[in-house]
Amino acid sequence: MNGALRGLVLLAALTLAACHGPQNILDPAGKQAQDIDVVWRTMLVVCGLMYLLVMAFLGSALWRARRKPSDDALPIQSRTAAEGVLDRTLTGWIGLIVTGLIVLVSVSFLVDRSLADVGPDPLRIKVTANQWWWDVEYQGQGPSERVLTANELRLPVGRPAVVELHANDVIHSFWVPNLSGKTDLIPGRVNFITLTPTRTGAFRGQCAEFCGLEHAKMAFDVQVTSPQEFEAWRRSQLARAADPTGPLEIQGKQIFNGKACAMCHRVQGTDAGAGIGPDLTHLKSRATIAAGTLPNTRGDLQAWVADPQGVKPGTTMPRVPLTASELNAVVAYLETLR
Amino acid sequence: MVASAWGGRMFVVLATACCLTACNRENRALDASPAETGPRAVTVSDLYPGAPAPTPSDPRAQEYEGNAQHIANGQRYYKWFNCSGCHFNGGGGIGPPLMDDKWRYGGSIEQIYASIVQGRPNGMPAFKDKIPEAQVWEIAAYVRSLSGNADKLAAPSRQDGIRAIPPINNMDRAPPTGDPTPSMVGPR
Amino acid sequence: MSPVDAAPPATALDPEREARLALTWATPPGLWGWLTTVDPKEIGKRYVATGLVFFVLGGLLALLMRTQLARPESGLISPDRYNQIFSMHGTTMMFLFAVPIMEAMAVYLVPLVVGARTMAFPRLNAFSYWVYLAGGVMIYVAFLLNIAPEAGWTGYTPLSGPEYSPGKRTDIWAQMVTFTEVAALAAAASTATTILKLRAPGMTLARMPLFAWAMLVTAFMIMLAMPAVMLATSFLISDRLVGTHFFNAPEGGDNLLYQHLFWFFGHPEVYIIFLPGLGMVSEITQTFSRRTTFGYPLLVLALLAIGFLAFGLWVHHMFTTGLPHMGNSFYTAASMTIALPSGIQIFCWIATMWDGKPRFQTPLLFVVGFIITFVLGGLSGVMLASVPLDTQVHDTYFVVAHFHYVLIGGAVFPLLGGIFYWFPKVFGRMPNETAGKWSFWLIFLGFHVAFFPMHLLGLWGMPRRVYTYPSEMGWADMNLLSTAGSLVLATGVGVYLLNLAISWRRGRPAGPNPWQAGGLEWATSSPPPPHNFGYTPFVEGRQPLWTSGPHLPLMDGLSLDHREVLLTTVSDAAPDVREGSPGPTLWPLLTGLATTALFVGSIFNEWLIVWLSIPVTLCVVGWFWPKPSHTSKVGAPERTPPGALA
Amino acid sequence: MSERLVGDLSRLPSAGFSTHGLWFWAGMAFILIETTGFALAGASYIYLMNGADAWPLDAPPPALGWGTAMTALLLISLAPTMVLSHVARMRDLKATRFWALVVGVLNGLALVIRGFEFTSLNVRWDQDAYGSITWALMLLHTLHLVTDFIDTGLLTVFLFTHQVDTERFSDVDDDAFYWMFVVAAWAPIYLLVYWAPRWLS
Repeated sequence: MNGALRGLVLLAALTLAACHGPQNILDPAGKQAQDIDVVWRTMLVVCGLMYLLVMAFLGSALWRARRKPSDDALPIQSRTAAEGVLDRTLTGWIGLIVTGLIVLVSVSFLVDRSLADVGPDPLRIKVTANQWWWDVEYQGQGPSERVLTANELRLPVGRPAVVELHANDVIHSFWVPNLSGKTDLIPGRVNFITLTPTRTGAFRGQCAEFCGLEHAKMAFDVQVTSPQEFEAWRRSQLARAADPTGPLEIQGKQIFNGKACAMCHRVQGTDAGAGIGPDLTHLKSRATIAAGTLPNTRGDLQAWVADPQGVKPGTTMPRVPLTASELNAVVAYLETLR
Repeated sequence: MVASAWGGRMFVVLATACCLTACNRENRALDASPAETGPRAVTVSDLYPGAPAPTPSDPRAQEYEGNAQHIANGQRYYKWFNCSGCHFNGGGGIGPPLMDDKWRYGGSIEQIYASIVQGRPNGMPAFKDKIPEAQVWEIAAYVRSLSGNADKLAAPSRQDGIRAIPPINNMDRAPPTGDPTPSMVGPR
Repeated sequence: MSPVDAAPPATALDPEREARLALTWATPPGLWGWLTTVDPKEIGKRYVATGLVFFVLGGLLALLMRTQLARPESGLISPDRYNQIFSMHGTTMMFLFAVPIMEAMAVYLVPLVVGARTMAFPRLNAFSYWVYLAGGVMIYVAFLLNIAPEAGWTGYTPLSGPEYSPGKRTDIWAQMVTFTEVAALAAAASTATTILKLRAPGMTLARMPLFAWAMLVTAFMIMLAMPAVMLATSFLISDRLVGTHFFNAPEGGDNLLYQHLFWFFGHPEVYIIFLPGLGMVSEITQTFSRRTTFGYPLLVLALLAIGFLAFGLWVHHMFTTGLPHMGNSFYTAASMTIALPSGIQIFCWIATMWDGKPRFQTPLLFVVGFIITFVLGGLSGVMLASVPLDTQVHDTYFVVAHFHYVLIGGAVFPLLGGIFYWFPKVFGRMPNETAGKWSFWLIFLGFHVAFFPMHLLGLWGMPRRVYTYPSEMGWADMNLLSTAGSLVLATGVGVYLLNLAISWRRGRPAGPNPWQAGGLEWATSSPPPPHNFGYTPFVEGRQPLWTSGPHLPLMDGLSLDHREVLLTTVSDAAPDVREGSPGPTLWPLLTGLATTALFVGSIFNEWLIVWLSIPVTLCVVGWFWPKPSHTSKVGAPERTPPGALA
Repeated sequence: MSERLVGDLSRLPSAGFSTHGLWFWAGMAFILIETTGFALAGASYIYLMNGADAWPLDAPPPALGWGTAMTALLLISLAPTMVLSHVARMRDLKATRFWALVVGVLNGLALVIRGFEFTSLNVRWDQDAYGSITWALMLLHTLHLVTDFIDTGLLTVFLFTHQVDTERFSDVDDDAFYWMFVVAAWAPIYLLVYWAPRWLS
């Protein structure tokens, strides 16, 4: 029992310390997550008190047992002297539970209402989940203002973003713990979630509904920046891919378009126009590749293209047979997609 | 005790039997990369329309043909690589139907593989280099299942989508007959 | 020796009479007897043993997972294998261990607890066991053949559907669920009827032991909840086998329909698992506190309230699916309401100890461990009931921690306590107390070290059902701690089972009532004779052996040479009718085999459902083929039987 | 020996009807399980219907003729069933044999009509979700028609071939009760399958 008590104290200490992390419920960086954090803290206090009361009662029962003479006389069957006290305590206990529940239900209900409130002028983003990556589309005014990216969300601080959630294959769940709770992406349904970041920084989201083989490696990055930086990023994303200039890069582009790569990927402004895998137009502007699995360095990119199945066994990207020099050229080309 | 020993032996025998039959059908080769040597056994010479199916069998055919996972992957690639653009969901359109028993270029998985890799006259493009071999084999396995020729226990039923074709695993088997009249080649 | 202990066992009265009864009710010797027995004690024993085997198998799978997760980016187990392992772990623990073993405890204990000779439908119990065994064997054979389920124990569509789960893996899972459903429903029907109709005279509803109450509510919950999952998996398997569109959105299907159906079963399932545990806790607390349970009527009401409320909460498993906010708030309130009956129960048990003279032997230790653990799990359950908070912690390790606190704390601890408590009754030998205490402390501490850190992991953002995690997430230390705890827990379970295994042969002889308990099951010898009780006990209070002192009133008149049970009225337990009870028969096994062939065959060819239903029908016909009637055997007076219309 | 014998049970009757016998409770348990099954299947139908833009999705509603004939037949069969239950409780062997035959024949007739019903549903199970759930409801009910047909048939055979005592009469009574359940379960299914697509399309 002491172990459990110590555990509770440990929990309280750890949660109050609110260790920072890119994917952490206890480190809210968005309005919604902060609201939910209020529920969490209320719960922790109310439930913690209740638990201590139960443990105190249990402790006193155990303590009384120590002082009693151990006699094996007839068991107690008639009404005992203490039963009046117990009856009254039970009534109080029921009252306490009911009060506690009313408090918790009310707090929960009020926060739930506030979560439903979107706020003015929201940014509109469409996220489509696939096995096992995230397709992201910023819906601007008309097709020319549309930004396509993958496995990364850029958000301006302070402005609500309404994310429209779709799924292409199985059920996934969209979750950025630092910003808000999670919402499922369900084939045949459209869900929405609102994110209102309150501080800049890099966060991480992850699929939270089991979705098959690589569920564990289906993450995405969230970059919360100032509105100016966000706008600059948005403009840069609208640009088409620049033509490569170096001979190696040009060769890489040819291989990319001539081999299997272009069957699935899109690089805007080139012949590669398929939408089955992530849009690669500005691949190098992202922090990670393979849905948050590897950092976006040249070495990791090379490793990923050379053998995706080695990094994410079962992923839908096949191992494309490339010679060492072809691989080198393709990666050089990908490095130009900024 | 005797009975349980007998039961144990029986169990082993049964399990082995199940294993042998289920092995290929249920195997999940996540890292699908067979020896990438090109369409070895399939030569251009015997790929005139209406050829019977004398093509020597490719060892890889066995691996793909009756395997549930490979057929399912093939179904996915069929959608992704827009095979439906010409063949529709198997019923045929610009390209020939894939659900009937007519196979102009042979209906064995090796021949279907060759058709995809090498392309065919009158519009079927060659996907050599465009689609890695393992994926071509998977598509071929799926295409073969469309005419009810795959192992019923490995074939999928419906897809998650608009119903275009009856459940594949409930289809009647349409054994490939080839098309005896070469003049029929081309869009109908 | 206390006066209670001196109560003469109702069996040791007349050796010759006892021998005649034992002959009438005996299971034939040898393999034939083993296959044909309908004695609930025989079936209950092997049912519990099989359940424990699956518990160990599920536990070994859990250890595999913990080994994989002990360090980040571990390459020990491939994702495909890992997914099968966790699906098998959940499926095993929920469908092959938790529900069946609780039913199994009921099969053994309920007739003894209510003072009956056997169960209401003994052949149905035998059938239930065979079907359950077949389902469990099937899925483990599939696991060895690499055809194990891969979509979790919940099998959500479309991941489990025809397109995303190719091959037979999910078919086998779905059909295994059907196996365990049939087994559970058969056992539940028998249990409920036994409790309602076979109680000893005088055991009115108000005098019924809390264990019987818990099993009665559980049996009804099984009958109301299990059809939902049967429907869900039937829809799923027909989508997979004959191309129906129940869960195909573009053709009018709906993936949430699966979730609704699944959780309409799945939530009550949790209570189905832990209500029997509550019954065991009540019995143990009472016996070892040397005091009648405080607040008996409240405990009964709480059981009924939980059973009722359990059917109104399923949506709280679906708070993140985007259902309307107002509806969700209703389920928040409903889910939290269940804290009230649970809180009252906890109070009553502690009050019983507080006001009694508790003896801290192993079973009561497990009850104390249960209270410490289960209350924590209950409180994290209250947290999960809140929609906003649930959207954060849903499908994270916080939830994993929560339901292990509830299920291990709320069901496995009482079960281990209960098995220890009734072990001397079943085998006539005492389990070793020192080893029992060791096993308790290892299990208790190992459990908390294994599962408490998971709360934190969840809050730190670790989703459940991941086969690995990146090292930079900072989850490694807690995962390692958790793995260490799981090893201690496993050691504890090992000590516990070893203790039982050794005590089974070498334990100190127990005598009829080693704990000086008050229930009817302690009024007969240990182990009980085939006919349970020589005379029909007559009940005068809630704890017959305590209330009636050394002289338990008895009734005579049931046939000695034919299997005969006494039916009493539902609420007052007044003697009503003597009815025949079937003897050993092969039909339950044959019907079980035919049913197995039907279920397994249907996975491979839908027409086998039609063809293989013929042997099933033949077996059922054989089962019910009229035997020489009971009336003609006992030559009872053919008066107007009760219930006949004039 | 300190035994306290407080009663003698040997004078109790050896069989009872309805709630006094065990098999009645087995039947009740089965009915409880099946009612839940029917209710949830019906709820699934309504759930899918509410989620659809049009109902039926893409098919004409089932032809009314055979389904209505089925309803009529089942309703008519209630009368002999009640008579059967009554004469069984009276332990009137001759009348029980006769009415059991009548009920059995009506049950068999229902199976024949059910065959025609399947041909007039106007939709296949693998066409869309409407077809799937319609077939599911129909199959679920057919399963009960078949089980009761086997049950009634066997009991009728026993009535003619075996010695008939109170236990057997009680079985007949329970079987009659079960048939009433099968009829009652048909009413909502008939409304859902045949009329929901008409009223709500």
